[in-house]
Amino acid sequence: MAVVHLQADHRRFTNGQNVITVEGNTVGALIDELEHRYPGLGHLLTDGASVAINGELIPNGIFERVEASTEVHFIAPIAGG
Amino acid sequence: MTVATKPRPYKYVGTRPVRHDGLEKVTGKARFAADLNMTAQLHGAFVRSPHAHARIISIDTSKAEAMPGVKAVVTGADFPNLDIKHPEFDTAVNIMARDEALYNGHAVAAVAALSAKQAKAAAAAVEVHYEALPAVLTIEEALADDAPIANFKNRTLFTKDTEPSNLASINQFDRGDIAAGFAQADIIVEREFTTTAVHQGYIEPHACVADCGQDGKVTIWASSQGHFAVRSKTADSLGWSTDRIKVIPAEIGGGFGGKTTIYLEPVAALLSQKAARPVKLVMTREEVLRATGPAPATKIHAKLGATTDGTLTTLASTMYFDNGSTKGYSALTGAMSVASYKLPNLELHAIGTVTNTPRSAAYRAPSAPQAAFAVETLIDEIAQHLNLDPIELRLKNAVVEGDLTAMGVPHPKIGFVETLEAIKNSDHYNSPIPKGAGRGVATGFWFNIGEQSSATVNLNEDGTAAVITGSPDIGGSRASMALMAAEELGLAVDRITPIVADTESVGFTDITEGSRATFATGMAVVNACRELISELQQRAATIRGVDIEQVEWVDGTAQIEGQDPLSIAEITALAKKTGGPLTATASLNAAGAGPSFAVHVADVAVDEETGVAKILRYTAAQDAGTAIHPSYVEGQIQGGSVQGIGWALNEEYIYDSNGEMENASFLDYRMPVASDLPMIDPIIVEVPNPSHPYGVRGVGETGIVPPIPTLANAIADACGVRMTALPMSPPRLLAALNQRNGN
Amino acid sequence: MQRTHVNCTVNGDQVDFLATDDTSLLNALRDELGLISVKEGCGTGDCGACTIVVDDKINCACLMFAPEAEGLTITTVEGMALGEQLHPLQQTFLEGAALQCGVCTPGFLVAAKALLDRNPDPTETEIRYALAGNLCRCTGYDKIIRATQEAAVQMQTSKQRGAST
Amino acid sequence: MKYLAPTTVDEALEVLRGDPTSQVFAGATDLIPQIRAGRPEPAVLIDLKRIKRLVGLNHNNAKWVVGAATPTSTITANEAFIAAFPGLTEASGLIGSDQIQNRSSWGGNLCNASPAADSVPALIANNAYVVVASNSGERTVKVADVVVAPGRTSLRADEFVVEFLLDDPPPHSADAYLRLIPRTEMDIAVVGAAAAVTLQGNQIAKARIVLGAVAPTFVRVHEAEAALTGQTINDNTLAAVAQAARCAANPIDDKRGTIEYRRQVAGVLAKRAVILAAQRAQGAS
Repeated sequence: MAVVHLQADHRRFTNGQNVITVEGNTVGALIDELEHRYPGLGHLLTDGASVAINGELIPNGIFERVEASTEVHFIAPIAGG
Repeated sequence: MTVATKPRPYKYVGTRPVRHDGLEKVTGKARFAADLNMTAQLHGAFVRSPHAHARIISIDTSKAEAMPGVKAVVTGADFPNLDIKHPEFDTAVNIMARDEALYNGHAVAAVAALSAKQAKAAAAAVEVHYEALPAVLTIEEALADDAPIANFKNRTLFTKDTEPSNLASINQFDRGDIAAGFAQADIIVEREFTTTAVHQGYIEPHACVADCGQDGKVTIWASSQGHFAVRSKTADSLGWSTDRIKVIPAEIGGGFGGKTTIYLEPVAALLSQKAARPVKLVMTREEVLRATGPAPATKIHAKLGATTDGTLTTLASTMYFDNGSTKGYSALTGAMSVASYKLPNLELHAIGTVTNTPRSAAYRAPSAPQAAFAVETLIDEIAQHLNLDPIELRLKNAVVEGDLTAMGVPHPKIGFVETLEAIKNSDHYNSPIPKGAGRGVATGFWFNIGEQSSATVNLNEDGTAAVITGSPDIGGSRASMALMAAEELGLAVDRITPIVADTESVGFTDITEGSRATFATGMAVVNACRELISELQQRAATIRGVDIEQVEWVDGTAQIEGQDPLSIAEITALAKKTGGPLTATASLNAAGAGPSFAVHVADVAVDEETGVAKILRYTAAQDAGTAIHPSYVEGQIQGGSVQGIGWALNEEYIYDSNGEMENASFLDYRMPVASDLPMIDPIIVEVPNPSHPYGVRGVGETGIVPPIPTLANAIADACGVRMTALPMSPPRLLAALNQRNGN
Repeated sequence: MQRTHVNCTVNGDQVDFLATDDTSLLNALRDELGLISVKEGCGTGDCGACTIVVDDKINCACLMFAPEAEGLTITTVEGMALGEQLHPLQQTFLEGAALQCGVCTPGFLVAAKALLDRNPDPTETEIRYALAGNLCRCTGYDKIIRATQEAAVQMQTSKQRGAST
Repeated sequence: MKYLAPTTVDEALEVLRGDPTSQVFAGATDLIPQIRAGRPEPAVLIDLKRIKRLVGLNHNNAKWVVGAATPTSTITANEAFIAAFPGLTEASGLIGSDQIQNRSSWGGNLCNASPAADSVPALIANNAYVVVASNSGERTVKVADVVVAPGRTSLRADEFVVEFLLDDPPPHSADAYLRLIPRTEMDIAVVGAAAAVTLQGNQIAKARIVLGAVAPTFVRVHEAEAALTGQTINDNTLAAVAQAARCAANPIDDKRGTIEYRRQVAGVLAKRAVILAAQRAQGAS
């Protein structure tokens, strides 16, 4: 269980909701659950997003453990030059 | 000048030793990719599309193959067709066109011959039958209702669309309520900004040598920002397994993001395989400009509201970034880079377009300078209207730890306020503005990234050390690695040799990009050193016959109470008898990259009769976290500033109506020369990044973000015209002055 | 293809090579004599990365045909140090961090030396104009200008010291 | 391609006679980039720099004879020349970087026939002539009559420029050359303006004003000269000069500048060049 923050881009999948409480013990499980509830969203979160947990960008997010109070942000990928 | 939040506790970190690779570079011995030659080497040349958009009906290579000295010819047919969803699909297509040429200059075939001249002649003899297709060259043309499709393989990112379109990506970021925010504002400014494509302008053209053996394995010598990425992208483009490719990093002659992708290596590998001889490919400057990644052209509409006390309430912006021939993230990162102010209400639309121009590539803080041009100009106008000091206005709204970025994540510990104050307190900002000139201020921000890095530290028998990483050194990072290792081990920096190793001699390491090398690879070096120190303590315990708990590591020596300390050299001398060689390796996927903020101030004089803007004085402050080697931190700040100055004043891509670049030379693609500039005074601000052992933030990118609005704001102050189109070249500036004068 | 036998003096050595007539001197120096410090950044004389000294004057090697070198005296950065003793400019470039990627460095050193040989005490503006034919994209020129100023001071000082002893 | 380096004018002419598609060159600073850009390669390259007569400056009997292949850096280092022709010195010194200056020559700058050549407006303003050699002998031509169109000269295929002739300027005379480029160096003129004036007291007795880069060839601005002659330098005459220069300009839009810009700046630079030349003439003997 965690509090997931989605970007505006993701909201077209979630009927406009941008903060969603989701079941799951890892970020990967959250994505699976979101895909189950909102088909198509999971793909976007896996391939086209970075993950921040409680405000810190986590490079390899999917195996990261989450708890009920964990704030998970899915944000756009960042690169550099 | 350095402004630190607290005194520096380090012995080596923060000093300015001569870089380890410097001697080779001042004596002319350093080997860049074009400097390497193999026995029996062939030279390659490309055939490039003369059309901005065309269907390739057929390619006849028979005449070329029959020409003297020609040993191999390749076309798109020799490369595998990747699935359209493959992450490197666009890279592969850009390297060699298949059925569709996407821009003037797109490679359609390549030749290898005994001499470069023979290769060039043979390339000219390759017969390509094109069917010219309608092309789109600008953002406006791409967006037009009846626009032709620029790239039939393009699908819009972040949508469910499956049909080809001229949109590369569509994103939106928002928070608060912009309608309410604007209603609350006492002053609203709104403008449209345009910028043209600009090139990274590295002085070394792309080059590589590939040598494919009879076993099908290829060794590639490449100048790149990341040789592991060269390996993976080459493997993907060719459909080869990774173990068939070894990439040896040559010295790299500048990259600035432009050498994070590849253009030559798979072609060289395939030519080498066909010819069974090493093949060298070197681009001409014209090819570099016509066929390698520029930074995107943009069109940005922005609207900013504030209350009379200078509180920014609302920003609404629609940003179009042109990706060139294939999709990319440019619009997204541009929009996300608007993150320096609290701004309770925000709505950003970020739209990438696809056109028949060269595929854009990353360029130092990719897409942030264009976005900053818009937002920092509007902030300046608000300060001007409200008669507020531009620094004070920014201080009032500056983000601090916990405030949200544009994408909604809270900022970690950052040094924006400290950087603003550094300029506010600077001699430059407190000096009178020279008569007849204007002064401009602007800020910039870049996220910085972590990613994967590896490092191995070997202690030699005599106690000297080799620090081996996989991060190509483009601005002095080897010296930084050695400094951090010196600090950890307590070993003089000149007893440490930093090495950039090939893809088979060090663990996987991501590209030197996103200001990450000193941060992430530095962290790997520190971790390896710390592991090595535990081992040294263990060896010292063995030598002295005590428990490891009794051994402390202090200032490069093992200290045991009541005994003489043991130096590293004394321990390594006995390595054979205490367990063998002393070496340690660390790999990581670094978290906790710290954003870096910059604030620039410039004094500019404008010749109102000719529209020539001259920079009289320039000062650039930036938060480095901790400056490991301050000289090279200053160098990054100064270099970024001048690239931004070039972008602001004179650099631009000029296409004719057929999409051919008209100014594909250093004569007409006008990068700044020494006489165009004053000294660039750097101020290093140090607000350490708590997520790095030495507080490093990464400094490579942010410096290019503020110059454009800094100069635009200075020009506005000097002569009252708001420049909203780049470059602010003499013809554009004079036209604006004429308009001001009512002519 | 016409080839010419070219005899010239390069970095103090009498050398000879065969060059196809339309080969640039840049290519001949690199390919025939192995002088890899002479870099091709543009091939059109606009970046100065191939700056060399030809009979006491700086030229872009890319703008010369190789046979033109017949009988001439050429110096590249490979010939700038005296044995192990770096030229003061090489030393101040190193110490002043006046290079980042280093690909333009040989051209800058050759051009800066030519300036100081002709004008031992140049102003900042004179240095900037003298080096305007050399592009650097990494440094913003600041540290290059400062390193050149510093070398000028050092060379003046050591000359005075030499004169007084 | 074949490279030849004759040591006399006659030898060079002989090669030219044998193959009129041969290309004479001095610095090759334009030729090599043009060949790289795809211009047809000449069969024979004739290097003129080994011909003694073509390299060097001579000042005798109030006349200057300057070899067509003399590096511009040699010209701009000659103290007597600088004193006599400060504007022509400026113009010659603007042709590229120091590296280019050691190769570029008046002969090359003129025969490349670009309307943006820096030295040519100043040469025309100083009423320079060239000596042209051919197999039928030598002839003297006004520099102003050499360039007939972009990339095209009035010289025949078997001719080449041997030397430039300039008279010492009359007393109370001076010249100036100004150009506009977006950078401070390493650019081709977007607009160039040369002025040579002779003063009589406070009045302009004679003026020559020539523009570069604003028309297919160099433009002598007779109206501006007329507006100055017999007048003092004042706001009215300067405004007339600027107006005449704007009208005389017939520029194109290209990657280096717009029509509007070139026209307007032609006026500005013509005016400034006149001011500078007059100031110098006041100080001149």
